[in-house]
Amino acid sequence: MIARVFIKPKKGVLDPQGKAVHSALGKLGFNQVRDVRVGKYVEIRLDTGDRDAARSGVQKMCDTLLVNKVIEDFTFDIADD
Amino acid sequence: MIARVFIKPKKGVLDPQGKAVHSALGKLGFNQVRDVRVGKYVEIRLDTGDRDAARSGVQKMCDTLLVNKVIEDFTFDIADD
Amino acid sequence: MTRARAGVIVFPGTNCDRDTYHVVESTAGMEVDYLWYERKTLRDYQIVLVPGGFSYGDYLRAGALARFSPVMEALREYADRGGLVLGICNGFQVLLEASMLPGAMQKNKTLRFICREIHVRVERSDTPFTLLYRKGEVLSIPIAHAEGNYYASDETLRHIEDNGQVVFRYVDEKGGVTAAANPNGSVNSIAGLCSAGRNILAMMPHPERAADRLLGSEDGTRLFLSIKKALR
Amino acid sequence: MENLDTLLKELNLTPTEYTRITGELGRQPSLTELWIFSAMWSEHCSYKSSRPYLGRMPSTGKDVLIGPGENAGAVSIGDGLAVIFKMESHNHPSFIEPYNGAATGVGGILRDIFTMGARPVAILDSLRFGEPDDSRMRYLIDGVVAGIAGYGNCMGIPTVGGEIYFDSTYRENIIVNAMAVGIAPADRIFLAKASGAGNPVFYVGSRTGRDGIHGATMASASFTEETAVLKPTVQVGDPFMEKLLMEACLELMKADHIVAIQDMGAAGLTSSAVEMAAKGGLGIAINLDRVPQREEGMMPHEIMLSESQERMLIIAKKGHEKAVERVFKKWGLDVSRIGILTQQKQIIVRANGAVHARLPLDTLVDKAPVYTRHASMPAYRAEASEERPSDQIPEPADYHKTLLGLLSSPTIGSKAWVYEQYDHSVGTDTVIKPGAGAALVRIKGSKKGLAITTDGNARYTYLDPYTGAGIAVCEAARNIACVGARPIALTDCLNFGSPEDPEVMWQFIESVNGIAAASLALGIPVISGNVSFYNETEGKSIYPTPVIGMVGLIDDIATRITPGFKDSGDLIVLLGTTLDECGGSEYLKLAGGQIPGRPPKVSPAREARLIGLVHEMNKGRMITSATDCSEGGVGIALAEAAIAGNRGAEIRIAWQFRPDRELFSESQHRILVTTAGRSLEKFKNMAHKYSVPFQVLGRVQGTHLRLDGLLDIPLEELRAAYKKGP
Ligand SMILES: Nc1ncnc2c1ncn2[C@@H]1O[C@H](COP(=O)(O)OP(=O)(O)O)[C@@H](O)[C@H]1O
Ligand SMILES: [Mg+2]
Repeated sequence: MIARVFIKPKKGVLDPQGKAVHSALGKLGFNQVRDVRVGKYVEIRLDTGDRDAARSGVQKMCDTLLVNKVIEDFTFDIADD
Repeated sequence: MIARVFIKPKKGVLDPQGKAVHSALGKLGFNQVRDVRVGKYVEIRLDTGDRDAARSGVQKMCDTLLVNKVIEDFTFDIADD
Repeated sequence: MTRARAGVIVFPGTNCDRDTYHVVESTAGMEVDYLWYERKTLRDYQIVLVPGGFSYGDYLRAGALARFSPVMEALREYADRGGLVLGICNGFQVLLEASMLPGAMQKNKTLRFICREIHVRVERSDTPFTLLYRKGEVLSIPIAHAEGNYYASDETLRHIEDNGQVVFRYVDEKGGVTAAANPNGSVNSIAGLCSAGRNILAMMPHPERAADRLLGSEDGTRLFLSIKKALR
Repeated sequence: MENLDTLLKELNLTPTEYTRITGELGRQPSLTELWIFSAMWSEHCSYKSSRPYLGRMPSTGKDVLIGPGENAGAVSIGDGLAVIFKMESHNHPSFIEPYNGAATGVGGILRDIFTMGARPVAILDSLRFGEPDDSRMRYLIDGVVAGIAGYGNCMGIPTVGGEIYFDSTYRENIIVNAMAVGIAPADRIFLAKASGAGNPVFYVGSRTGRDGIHGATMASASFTEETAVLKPTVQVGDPFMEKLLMEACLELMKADHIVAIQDMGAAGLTSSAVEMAAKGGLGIAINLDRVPQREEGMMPHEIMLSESQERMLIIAKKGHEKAVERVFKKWGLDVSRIGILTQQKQIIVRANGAVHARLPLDTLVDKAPVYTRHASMPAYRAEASEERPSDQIPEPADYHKTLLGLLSSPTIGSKAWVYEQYDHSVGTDTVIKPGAGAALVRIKGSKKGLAITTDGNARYTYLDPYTGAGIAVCEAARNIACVGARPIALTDCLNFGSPEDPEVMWQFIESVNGIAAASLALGIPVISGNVSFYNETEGKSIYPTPVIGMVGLIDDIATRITPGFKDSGDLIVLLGTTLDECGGSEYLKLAGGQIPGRPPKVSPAREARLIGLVHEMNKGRMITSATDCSEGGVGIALAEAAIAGNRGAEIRIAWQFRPDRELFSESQHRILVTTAGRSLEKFKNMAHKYSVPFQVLGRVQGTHLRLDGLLDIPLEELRAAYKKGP
């Protein structure tokens, strides 16, 4: 199984990186961009065939380590290899 | 429209972050983890209703700015707001 | 009287351990030991310092991986019992990730590492770390970090301000809080924060780098002397 | 082999070299063997074009403990300590991937230092970019600076200085040189010389991947479309791993467990294994199955040639295996016994139960080809006139504007935007921080300090390589003297185009001669160095760019000198002679953009007298500040001293020639000093004794820089221009 975790700055938390990317995109002429948020992408390859176990495992990894909930939000999905 | 870009270190390219996270997860008792890659997640909100235009726009953003193709790979998807 | 005993925690990737050790020993005249991150007890120490550096390479988030080290368990207990803890730079980040202090660090607003002399104002002189400073005094101390942009939710912020937990604030030379004098974008220009019980202090500036006239500033010296005095 | 030609091309070996290999071996080499030859015989590893000349540089001295040939050079600094340093290039990797290229450049040079048992105490970086006005160049600049910061900061070693120049010659080939300086007990320096057949060979550090497999060959070829085809996997630095590796090595070295150690740099396991065994007159047998690997299915030649970072090869003492393993395990590092030293002078490489290479070491090392390349003086140099290029520049109508223009030019302006990204205060030893001519790093536990600088003006070297290279040595020595220290040794990094181009070869030889003459005259030995050829793109080479890294010693750090004006009323004195020398100057560039003519003249003998004078005056505590005159001449030196000291000055100059030429001439061997009025007579006598011309220019005073009707600029305006940044 492979889990893909998407982490981004929480709503309301300033995102200096997103702001910088947004302005750089503007300078390059991409002017339909309304907003950019930059976060982290974590890909986890798991040795298990049990999707539910995988799901609860990844949820726990996010809760304990991967995400700092003071400033970050996350979602994840799980797919077969 | 909202584009989600997933960027990760290319195959074969050393990923010190992924390595460190992998070993930390191991120490925390998550031992079904085979591999971890850590990359970037970019969420781009676009002022357009045209999915094809959005797609080619985001592709170009990745090519010119968001992704360092010497060491990174990427994929993206596009969804309605 | 036996000399007070200080411990300096060493995580893999810590790199200000030797600087901190040196200053605590030579300036505050304490006995100092390095405390390896796998250590499980801190009973023998009167003060524990969590020094700067890049614990675990600062990978994922600064301080995120260090917080799971065995010594952190011991540190939490130690602090709960009222033991003095000083976190500097990466130490601050570790203490935040360990939720021993509220809030979180983000990348500097410039998105760059910044190494520079800056000014901070002493907001409280009634902590064990700042006894020998005057409230309102402006200190010149270097910073050196990439993730020192302190964030806390409005609610938390109100709480720590009301509680008087802000110990240092970034200011200009004259002591004014201005946007230009805030090097990294921290909310309320917060540079240093203490716990509700005042026994934990965490700060981004490096007082150990400002404790010698040769290095340009001695403004950090009294922080170590304060600790010594508090322990007497 | 059917497509031998293609393979040889890929490996950057010539058909003649191949014939030589088969001749030496008396047979055809295996694939693995051919790869090993390609690495060991590459320009980068064998110095086949440069070796005949490098010996011209003086490398001995009474304090020199280790000269060129080891991982780095070492000089005794008393108190049982040695300073160990070297500089190295990482130009091509940084052009391909600026962040990681620069980062791994720092990682590599740091390994060279701690490999020898020294704890690194300082990093410097010498950078050359194209003009910072297009987005691609900005990307390279930002990436390189961030990469150096990313690595050095994480290691906790202060980056205390360096230089950065901008010139269109580097548009397609940037220069990234890094220097590292360390301190070790003089009697515990570790070498890469193996000894003791039967001793075990350990691999420690990161795992091996397919990173930078073509590294050494790539550094030995020009950039062409084909380089892209080579597509090596880019090396990514892991400074965290290196920090652990450094602490582990230094811990291991406290006891007597090892006989030799070498980092795996260019050409990875191949060169470290071959060089260590060859230096010891022994052989080595390694089993690749025992090499920790990050990727699956790696071929023997891939493992042998990989340039994965943060790895070391250690020859341990037999019986001490456990101790070695214990230390590396403590630091969480991979450690594996991969081989053994043998009596027979061969390298034997086994994998999967088969022997993939069995090569005599002398063929790989001593019998590597050496080329006496053809050299000829380039036309531009032969035709350069002695005519003063400044004759072509009209006198500025507005000196104010000209001075500010120079002060804010990217090459002269403040580099704070660079060095504030570097942790320059970690270690609590950086007594003079970046911003002065040289940095000063104290040695805890003594009164001593090390002054460190890098210098090299490639415009001068282009116009006249011999002169330009000599100037680099003199300027470095002057920068050291200006902080109150005495130069003790130097390292160099020689960045040039293709040695197969006779004009480049001429530039190279002339530069080496220039360095040799200057260092000999100044009595400063060359203890280490690095040659980087093939800095060209599509046949166009960069300006010849030799860079000098120099270390000086100050016995009592309390006697250091800093550049800023100190006390109001101090006299401002110019030591040395100003000639009408604007060739190759920043002023000329600002005025016209052309760089014809000749560079300023060089005289190491005059430099030696100047430095001697400053040293003696400082002993008598007569100097309150010192700033060397380099790019931008006296005009800029005055402005810099005023800005640094936050003090104005009142200047009156008895012009010898047109004021702009005199103010901005880049004549060498000049230092601007200040002194209290009462010292003047003594000062004059001493200058006379050293035959150094002496000219009182004015006084430290007020908050403006005032110059005799030509200039009246408030300090804030000077500072704003200086700090503007590119
Ligand atoms: N790339 C760099 N990295 C670190 N420090 C730098 C760099 N470039 C310049 N500096 C510092 O900025 C100051 C001015 O540099 P430079 O103009 O080259 O000085 P000088 O002309 O005296 O040699 C020096 O202290 C130098 O060490
Ligand atoms: Mg210079």
